[in-house]
Formats: sequence, C-alpha cells, structure tokens
Amino acid sequence: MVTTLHHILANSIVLLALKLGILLLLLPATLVVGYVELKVMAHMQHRLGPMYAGAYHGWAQTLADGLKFIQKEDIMAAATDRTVFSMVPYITMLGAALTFVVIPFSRHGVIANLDIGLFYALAVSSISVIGVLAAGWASANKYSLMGGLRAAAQLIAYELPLVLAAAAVAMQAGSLSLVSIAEAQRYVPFALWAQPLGFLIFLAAATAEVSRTPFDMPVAEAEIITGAFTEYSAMKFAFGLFAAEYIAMIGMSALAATLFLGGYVPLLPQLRFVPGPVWFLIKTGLLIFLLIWIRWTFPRLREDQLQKFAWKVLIPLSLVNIFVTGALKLAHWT
Amino acid sequence: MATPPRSLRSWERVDPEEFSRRVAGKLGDAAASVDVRNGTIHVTLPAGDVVGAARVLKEDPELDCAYFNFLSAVDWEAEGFEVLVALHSLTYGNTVIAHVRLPAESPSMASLTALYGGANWHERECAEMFGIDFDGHPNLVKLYLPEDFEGYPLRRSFKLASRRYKAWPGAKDEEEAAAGGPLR
Amino acid sequence: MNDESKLKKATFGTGLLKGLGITMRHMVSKAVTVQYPDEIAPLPPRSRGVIALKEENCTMCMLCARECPDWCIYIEGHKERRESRGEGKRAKAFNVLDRFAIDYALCMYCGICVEVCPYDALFWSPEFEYAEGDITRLTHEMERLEDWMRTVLPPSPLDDGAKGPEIKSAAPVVPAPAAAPAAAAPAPVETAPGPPPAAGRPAGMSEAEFVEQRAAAGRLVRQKVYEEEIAKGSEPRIAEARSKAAEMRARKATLPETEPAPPVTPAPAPSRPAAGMSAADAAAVRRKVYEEEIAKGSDPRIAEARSKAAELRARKGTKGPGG
Amino acid sequence: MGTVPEDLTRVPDLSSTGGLHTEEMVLNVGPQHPATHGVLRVLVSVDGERIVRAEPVIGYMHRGHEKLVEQRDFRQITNLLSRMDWLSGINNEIPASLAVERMLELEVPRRAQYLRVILAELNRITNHLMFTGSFGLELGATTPVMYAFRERELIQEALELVTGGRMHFGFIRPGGLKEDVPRGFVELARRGVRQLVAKIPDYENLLMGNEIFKQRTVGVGRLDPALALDHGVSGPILRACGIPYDIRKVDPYLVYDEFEFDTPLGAQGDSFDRFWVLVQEMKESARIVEQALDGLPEGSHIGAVPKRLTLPKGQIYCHAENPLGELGYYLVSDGGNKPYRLKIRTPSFSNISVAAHMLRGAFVPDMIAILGSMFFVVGDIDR
Amino acid sequence: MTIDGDGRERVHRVKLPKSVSFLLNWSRKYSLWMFQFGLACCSIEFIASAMPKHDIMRLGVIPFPASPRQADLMVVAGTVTDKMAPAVKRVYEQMPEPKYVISMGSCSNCGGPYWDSYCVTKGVDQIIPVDVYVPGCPPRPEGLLYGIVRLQNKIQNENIPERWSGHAAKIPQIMGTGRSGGI
Repeated sequence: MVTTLHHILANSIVLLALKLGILLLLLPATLVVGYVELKVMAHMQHRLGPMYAGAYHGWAQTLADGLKFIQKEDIMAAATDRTVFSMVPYITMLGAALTFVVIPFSRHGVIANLDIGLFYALAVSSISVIGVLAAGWASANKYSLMGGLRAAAQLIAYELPLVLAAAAVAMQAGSLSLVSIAEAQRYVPFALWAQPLGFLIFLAAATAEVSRTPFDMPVAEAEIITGAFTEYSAMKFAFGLFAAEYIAMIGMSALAATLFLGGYVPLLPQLRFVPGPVWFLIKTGLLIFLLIWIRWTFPRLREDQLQKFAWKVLIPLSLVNIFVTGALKLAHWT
Repeated sequence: MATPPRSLRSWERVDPEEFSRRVAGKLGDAAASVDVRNGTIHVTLPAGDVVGAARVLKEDPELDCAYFNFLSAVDWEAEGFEVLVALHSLTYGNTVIAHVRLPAESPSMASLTALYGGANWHERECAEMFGIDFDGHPNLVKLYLPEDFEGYPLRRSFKLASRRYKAWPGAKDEEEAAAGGPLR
Repeated sequence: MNDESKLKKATFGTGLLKGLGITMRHMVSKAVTVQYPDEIAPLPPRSRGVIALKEENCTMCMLCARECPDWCIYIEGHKERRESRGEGKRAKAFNVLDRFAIDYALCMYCGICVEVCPYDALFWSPEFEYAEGDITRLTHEMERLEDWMRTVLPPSPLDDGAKGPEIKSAAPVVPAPAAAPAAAAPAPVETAPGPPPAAGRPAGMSEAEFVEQRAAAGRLVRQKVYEEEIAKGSEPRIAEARSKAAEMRARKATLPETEPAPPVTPAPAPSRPAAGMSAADAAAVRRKVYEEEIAKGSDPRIAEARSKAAELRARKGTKGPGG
Repeated sequence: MGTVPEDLTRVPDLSSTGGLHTEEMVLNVGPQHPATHGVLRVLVSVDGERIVRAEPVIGYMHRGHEKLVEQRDFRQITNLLSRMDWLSGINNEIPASLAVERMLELEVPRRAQYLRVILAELNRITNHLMFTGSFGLELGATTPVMYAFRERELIQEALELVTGGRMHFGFIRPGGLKEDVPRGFVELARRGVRQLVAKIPDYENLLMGNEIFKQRTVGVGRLDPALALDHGVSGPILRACGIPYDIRKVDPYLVYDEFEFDTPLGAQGDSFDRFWVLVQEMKESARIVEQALDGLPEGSHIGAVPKRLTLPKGQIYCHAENPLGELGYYLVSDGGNKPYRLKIRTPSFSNISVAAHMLRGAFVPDMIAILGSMFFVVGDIDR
Repeated sequence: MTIDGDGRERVHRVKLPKSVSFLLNWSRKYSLWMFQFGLACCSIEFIASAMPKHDIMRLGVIPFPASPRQADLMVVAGTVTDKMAPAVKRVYEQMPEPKYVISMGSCSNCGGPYWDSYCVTKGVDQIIPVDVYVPGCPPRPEGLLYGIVRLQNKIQNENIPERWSGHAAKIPQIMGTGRSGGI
C-alpha cells in the first residue's frame, strides 16, 4: 500500500508530534521577548540597552544570558526540601506553556481545537500558582515564604475577574471554543463594540496573573528580594522564573488577543490577503508591548491595595459586564 | 494632624544677650556661668542637677528650648571630661549649649532620655566613644562599634595604630620618620 | 498651606495616562548615552583623573609627601654636588630624584599635592583609564607619571570677573581692595571677550584701529580652532570654549613687545609669612614671563608653568631654585 | 510637655486573632538590602505583614571621622568631611570653613561668598535629584531615577568644570575658594538649572500625579511635629511637618539673605509631603542659582589668609543648611593648626533616630516607602 | 570527577575544543548579572554608571538581580568597615560559582582616605578574592566601565577547566539559612 505523505500526516500520532513542535517554538520566543523588553525598557529610559552582545545592537543578549545560566553552579541550601525545590520550575513552566495548546494561530492552525478551549486555557494557567507556593515553602527562607504567600493570595484574587471577563466573551460568542470565538469576531473585534469593559478587566487581571508591575508585589525587589525565587540560581532560576514568566506573558497576551482582538481574524475585510498567523502575531505583539510599557512606567501597589482593587473593583465590574452582555444578547441587539 | 507645638505659631527672634539674661534668671544659682560667644549661649551646669536645668530650659514658656540639637563630650585628659548638651529654641531662634564637667576616672551623668527622646542615641554614642556612663538610660549598648571592640576611640589616650606602624613618607630623614607623624 | 492637597484628589486614571505619555515621549526621542568604549565625552582641564609629574621641576622639597593626608607619595633621592660655573665659588649641592611614586590605590584624589607644590612639578590630567588586575601595579613609578604629562590639558582661562587674590597690606585696617592695575572694563558677556588690560599701543596707530586689528586677528584664530575642534569630533560646546580660549591667547600674543614696565618690585619685605611682592605685581611679573616664553616660541604649556613659577617666586620674594 | 517615649520593648497587643497564638517573626532587613541607601539594617518583628517593633541598627558605615579629623589640618579636613554625606560634598565643607573664618575673623570677598552659594545650591539640587529618583525606585518605578540622573549628570558637569571632581570637591578653603571659576561655567550652570526646571513637571506627572504613587504614600509614615522636635529632626522632613525651620532663613550665613526664595512647607508630614517638599525645594534652589549667577560680582576668589593657619584657643558652634537638614560643627581648638576636638552634628543621625517610632504599626512594604521618604545617607548617620 | 583520598570530588582537567570554550566564555562575558553591593560614595557613581549617560547595560551588565543567587559579578563600591566585613564575605559565598569581583574605589582597594581609621578593613581583598581594582575616589562611571571592559577581556580568554581543575568542587553546605533569615 503506497504510504504517501498524506497518509503519514493523517496519522494522529505524527500530527500530534508536529503540533507539539509548536510548543518548542516557545523557548526562542522567550529569548526574543526578553530582548525586546530590554531594548524597549532602555529606550523608554532614554538610554540604549544592550549593544555589544552579538555586535549589531546586542541582538544576542538574552541568548548569552541563557548560555551563561547553563554554566552557573546550582546551589541548594541544606535546609531546602530538595525534591519539591527541584520540581517547581517544571510546574511553573507547565502552567505557562500549556495554554498554547488551544490558542488558534489560524483557522486550522491549532494544536487541539477543544470545544471547551477557553475553560481549559484558564484552568491550566492557574497551575503556576501551585509552583510559586511550592517554591516559597521549599526554599526554607523567610523572604521566600512571604513571597510565596503573597503570590498565592494575589493569583487567587485575580483568577476570578479573569474568568468572569472571559465568561462574558463566551456568552457573547455563544461558544467556549477559541476558534469559534475568533470567528465570531469576523471583521469587528469584541473589544471595540461588545466588550470594551471586559477587555480592560481582562488586561488588568492578566497583568496580575503574570505578576508584573503594578501588581508585582510577589517579586518586589525592594521588599522581599525576588520573592519566592530568592534561593533559586542557574537553570532553575532561568527556567522556573525568567522563562516561565515570559511564556506566561506571551500566553496571556495571546489569549487576550484571541478573546478580544479577534486572534487570526483580519481587522478589515479588505486586508484579507494578509494570512491569519501574521494577524495573530501583530495583535499579540501589540499587547506584549503594552505590558512592557506599563511595567516601566508605574510604581507597584501595596499588598492590601492590590487585593482591595481585585475584590472591590474588578469583580463587581466584571459582574456588571456579564449582566450588560446578557441583557444585550436578550434584546437580540448583538 | 496634632496641633503643632506652640513654637510654630509665635516666632519672634530674641537677641542672644537678652536671651542669655533670661536663661540666667530662670536657672538662677543652678547655672555657674552664662556667657554669649559667637551668637550662642554657653551655660556651665554642675554634674548633679543636669536634668532639672534641662527641664527648665525645655518647659519654661519664655525659653522653650524644645529642639534637641546634639549631645557630645570633649576629653581634656587630666582635667576630666566636658559633656556638651546643645538645645535650640525655635521660638526665639537661640541655641543654648550646656557644659557639664565630669571627673577623669569613671565619669557618669544622669541621662536625659526621659526629657528628650533624641538623647537616646547621642548618649549611647557618647558612652561608647568616651566611656561616660549615663544612668537611667533604657539600653546603653554599643551604637556604632562592633560588640567585640575594646577601648574608647575618641579619648586622647587612644592612638591610631596605622599611623605608628607605617613609616611617614614625608620624613626628610630617619629621625623624623621615627617620630611617626607630621610634626607640624 | 500648599496646593498639594489639590494634587492628592486628582481623578483616577489621568495621572496614569500622563505617566504613559512621558515614557512614550522618551522612547521615541534620541538617547543621551555616550557609548564609552567607542566615544569619550570631552573632559574639562581641571578634571582630577591622575597626577602627572614633570620630573625636571621637582627639587625634592618633600612638601607634597608631607601634606598628603593619605601618605601615598613615596620619594627617595640623594644629594649631589655639582661644580658651579664660576671659579672660586664652592660647588653647590642639590637633590637628585631617584624614586617618585604615587600609590593610586591609596590616593584620595584631593589635589593637595598639586596645589602645594611650589615648583609646579605636579599637574592634574583628566586620564582615568588605568584600572589594574593586581594592586601592586597601581603604584605608578616616575616613568609612568612622566608619560601622563602628555595627557595634561592647558589650564582653562578664568572667568571675566576673576581678579587676583586681594592684597592684605601691612596696615592693620584692610584698605579697599586695590583696584587691579588693569582698567578691566566690565566685559560684555556675549560679545568678544573684554579688551585685555590696557596694553601699550605701537606708536602711530589710532586706538580704534589698533583694537580693530587685534580683534580681527583674534576672530581669525578663533574660527580656525573652532573648525579643527569640530573636525576632531569634540562637542560643539567644548569646541566653542576652546576656540574662545585660543582667541584670548592670540589677542594677548599680538601685544607689542613693549609692555609698560611693571611697577618697580618693592624690596623683599622681611620674611614674615605674608612676605614677598604684592599679588598684583606678582601677576604682572607672571604676564611678562609668559610673553617672553611665547616670544621665545616655547610650548604654551611650558610658558604657562614657567610664568606661574615666576609669579610664585615673586610673591614669596625668594630666589628661584638653582639659579 | 515632651511626650515620654513609650518603652520600645513593650509589645502593643495587635493579635486580633483572639485565642489563636501567633508568634512574631523577626525579620532582618539589611544591612545589604537593595532598598536602603547603603548599609542600614532594621531589625523588624512582624506579625503577618504588620510591623510590631522596628529597631534600626547602625554603625556599618562608621569610619571614625571625628577621630581622624584630630590628625589632619584644615585643608585636609575639608576633603575628608565632604565624604561624610557623600551626596552633598560642598555643603559639608562650608560650615567647617565658616567655623574657622568666624574664629579668625577672616573677611571673605563677596565674589567667593556668591560662588559658594552657587556651588552649594547646585550640590543641593544633585542631592535632591538623587532622592527624587531613588524614592520612586523603592516604590517600584524604575524610570524616574533614570531621568533624575540625566539632569544630575549635566549639573555634575558644571561642578566638574569648576572643581575637577564630580562628588568630592575639596574646593572650599577657609577664607574663600581654592581657585576661581573658569570661563564657560556661568553658561553651563545656567543651562543645567534651566533644563532641570523644564523637566520637573515630568517628575510631577510621572510620580506625584500618579494614583498608584499617591495610594502608596498619602497618609503613610505620618511624623508628629512634637516628636520630630524632640529628636532634633531637621531639613525637608521637618518642613514637611509644617515647621518652617530653614537655617538659610532663620540664621542666614554667607549671602543667603540677599536672595529671595521661600521654604515650601508640607501639611500632614507624611511620605507624600516629604517628597513634595523635596521637589519644591529643587525649584527654590534653581531660583537662588539664577539670582546668584545674575548678580555675580567681580573680585578675588579668596581673602587674605595667613600661610600657616593656626586657630586661637576657644570653642565655636557653626551650623549650615545641608540638603538633608542642619549640619553643625562644634570646633574646640587648643591653638594648633589641627582641631583639638570637632563634634560633627549630622542631620541624618537625628532624622533616623525617629524612624523606630514611625515604623511601628506599618506594613512591611510601607516600611520601604517610609524609609525611602526619610531621605538619609548612611555615611551621614554613621560618621 | 573522581573521588579522591579524603572523599571530595576532584575535577579533572578536560581538554575543551577551542570553539566550545570560546562560546562559553563569550556568553559569560556578555551576560554579567551585577549584584548591587553599593556601600558608600562609590555606590552613587556605581548607580550613575547604570544611568542613561553611561548605561552599563550596553556592555551586557544587567543590574537586575536583587539576590546574590542569580548574580555573577559583585562590585564592592565603598568603604568596607570591620562591622560590615562578615556580611560582605557571606554575600560572596552565596553567589554561584563562576563569580567575579570588582573592587571599586580607593576605600575598597586598600582603605583609601580611611587608611588610619580604627574600624575600617584596609582593602576588600583581605576577605574575598578580587579580579579587577578600579582606582579613584570615587572613580568616574567611565572608570568603572573601563574596569568592566578589562574584566570582560580577562573572561574572554579564561580557561574554564583550568578554573575548576584540582580544586575541590564541594557543594557548599550553607546551614540553616531558613531560620536565621535574610542576608
């Protein structure tokens, strides 16, 4: 029986392996986003940023960082709980990377088009909370313990508005599958007409989820060194905190782009010739730039103000948002 | 905000001469001598009754020396120690410096921490640097120096080691080098 | 009391947006970075980078080593006798320098040695690139201090309002500061620097014409130096400052030889500490020596150093070292 | 009516948890901690996130200036003392020279006094710029410190043109200055000050106007004026509590009485007020520099000073308005050219002694905001 | 690694191919995560070197890490007093191995203006090994940049196996960091 290329592709295992290859793309993506953040931050602070690593404009700076972290000595203090200490980077990385399974790059370019894609994405992204908490406990250091507890309290507090804002989008699109949500925004993204409030809530909650300024109390240098990851060094630090944070950031902006800006759907019918994945990259890049921009402009909120903002402001607002979406749906207006 | 102390509202500058007469009048016999030099009022107080005089200086509405400037000491070697307590009156814009003479061996004085909160650290530093004991001080432990440091650095008898062990490069010839320090 | 209470109640969000606006504005504007290993920002002449030694000026008077608060200058030398030129005079002994080292690991860069050296043997150079791998190489010996001389910049010209130190006459009552001999008209700040002290005019030339000719020469020099500086790539501001300095030197250099003889130098007063010629005459002596050096065509820096030494000797009323 | 300072060892009852026994955790912040300026260590006992008791431990930067000063003559002293409060070199040197001049009745020419005021105010601006930037840094905003240092570099360039140094100048001599200012200094100083005044709205919008900043600082670390006077607090911190104690006004030295400038006063004495007073003071310093540059008289840079400077026997106290508060030198001389004893009254020492009372009951992240707003330099605390 | 007589692993001298050691040295050279150990006046010039005008990040020196665990360059900027010396040593020991130290300023070189003080350690090299001494009091920010360029040249032609061979690679037993709290 002639085994044509088509057969091989149709074979589910090979297909799955190919699609999981996409996840491997994430690691170079963190290097790129890391480099972009260094340069954008520098220019916002009126200076130049890395210039000498890799000759022209220091393009290889984050690559050098990665290579250097491989050579570093991996210190584990005697009092640490070794197994949990070493498990943490995998958990945080897992939580961050798995959201990409359901995010559509184009109409068919999605690893697994689950019909409960949105529910799965939000559930998976909250795994990293366990990782941070475990890091706080395992490194047997007072600062890490405080950092871990703060991170847990914050992530839980911001899980709720995230889910509620996403729920409003699901109501709006009438389905949980990210592909159909994206399709529902054919030519007019939700953020512009149906869910402006939802978009803002989701962005604020996403920033808190990734614990970036102004919600970066868990990794606040000034108060508690690097929070739960004070005791981590070498690849554990690079992998567990640095890369995981960037992947989570990319994941969250990709999710926000899909839910509110239409993901791979072109913004204007006339621009249809531009392929889907390019749209997706443009929108995600825009949101990543927004996160970087916010990080290097604002001071950070105090712990209790952070919680107050989540419980007293974001959650009521997202409930109102759901109510409004429901009312508009009933009136068949949308 | 708690109402600011009386000193904020009515500020009028008083000439140091007039203020020193006021201080002499208020302290009466407690002050051995009161004189004005370069615009500051110097008062010499007997070692026994420093807290009483300081309380008068602080709480008397005409003097109102509420601002605790500093407390330190001078080591006159044989003649003993001279503790300086500098108080400033914001209302009348004058500084009063109290001099208290203490004997050379085992000098001790009443602590002013009950009256001025600021005196706490100054007294700890003075005790650590000169070896003057302030009785009534909440925790008279070393402020600056590490715990295992022995000797009182600011006494004249405490010589700086490096200056003795390093030959003075400016010495023109050997005998000056041996003297271990610029003669000027 | 203050308007900050208004600041405290601003509506939510406006402050955040203004903040974002500022960072974006800075992102698009050009960075102010001086890329160090490739380009170096020009340093002012007085910048305290490293101390350079001019070995022939040093007479081993050890003043710098004595005045140094860190004891970081090490000088060794021996006495030598040299037969003096004239017969019958006994041979004069003077010091020969064997070792003059400055330990830059210990030095606190206060500049007291440069200031106190009576024979101008030590100069400041703005050079700062001499970090070392091991600490013993931070003690620079005589040869190394000598090469730093190349990097010493000429002293920057003083501000127009600067006059020599006031004269404290012997009389107890302090006289009004004696007007400096030169009728220094208040220099108009922007236009060409004030006319130099009333210098003698060559006969047969009218005042205005003379001033015009000197100003033209000055402007020519200034333009040339300005181009050179820009060609060398230094900052316009520094180039401008340097060209103005060059113009000043050029205008002074075109002074005719016959400078009115400085007031007769008073007999050296008994050696009370504040002895020696009054400061203003010493300054006049300095200018005269400076002109002689320039006329002889020696390097302006040498001229500057020699004139400064002459002025000091004049002020102290002592004879120069070794004739 | 001085308030009796509560005994620091008594633990206020904060355990709102009723029966549940909670034990405080002693946290050791510093001595090497990114937030504190240098090496201040604070022993904090914390109940959850709330501070029960805080005790600053100092001495990690104690270098023994008062002992070293007794071995050096006056020119060497001015160089050593500018390293005490390392953000304001010129202001550290001025009172030392003033003390010598007042003792010897030296007459300082007007031009030297004007130049001293200009250099002191430029140095005050660089000091305040550093604290403007680092206060934002401690609250998490890393961008204002970059802008603050950009202005600071320009003013340091002007100072370096005159003195040759960027931070430690050794330029003030008893009787006047070391040298006169070179040509180009007046324009450079004016340009630096003008750029500063033009850029201050950036800091106000970026920090003071920012709602997150206001939430972190308004009402935080409120300092009671009576307690402040009790501890001898001075400088922007005292003026933030509303007490107009500015030595340039109360006891004018040099030629400060010839310039008109006002002292900004805060209302509540909280972190926001301290920061606000700091920024307004930069504007005032810029005004003084502009007026001084316009009125710079001609003349010599140093008066008539005897070659070998020996002081008559006697004691004198001379103070000046350092950017962080009142800096005073109590000079005791026994007739030599070295001081017999020099007591240095530094502002940060008294300002920080009040921190223990302000930190009680605050949150841990608030401690950073409060300490950041206390504007201290550790070299000034430890001498 | 072989276990030698007294039970500690000895690292053998391994011949690394030229290109691999070049790549490793290059990555260590351009990614010097700098731990901010500012003590005294030099710390202000040290901060100024990270600011827009001098921007130390151009050379790949990133001033991010707040904990010594993630840092590999320690710049000792300022006076090391006897009371501070144990803290300096402890922070140095907590840094992971390929670590470098720059001593900035006369105070940390050998005591500087406080050479005769009764409580100043005369030079940080008495407690930790120093790679580059930057003279100055305080050194200009460009002076520190020059020191870093010199350190980078040193790293570029460093030999990693040389650095570890024959040197006991023991895993540092830092006892009880949990209880005694932060640095």
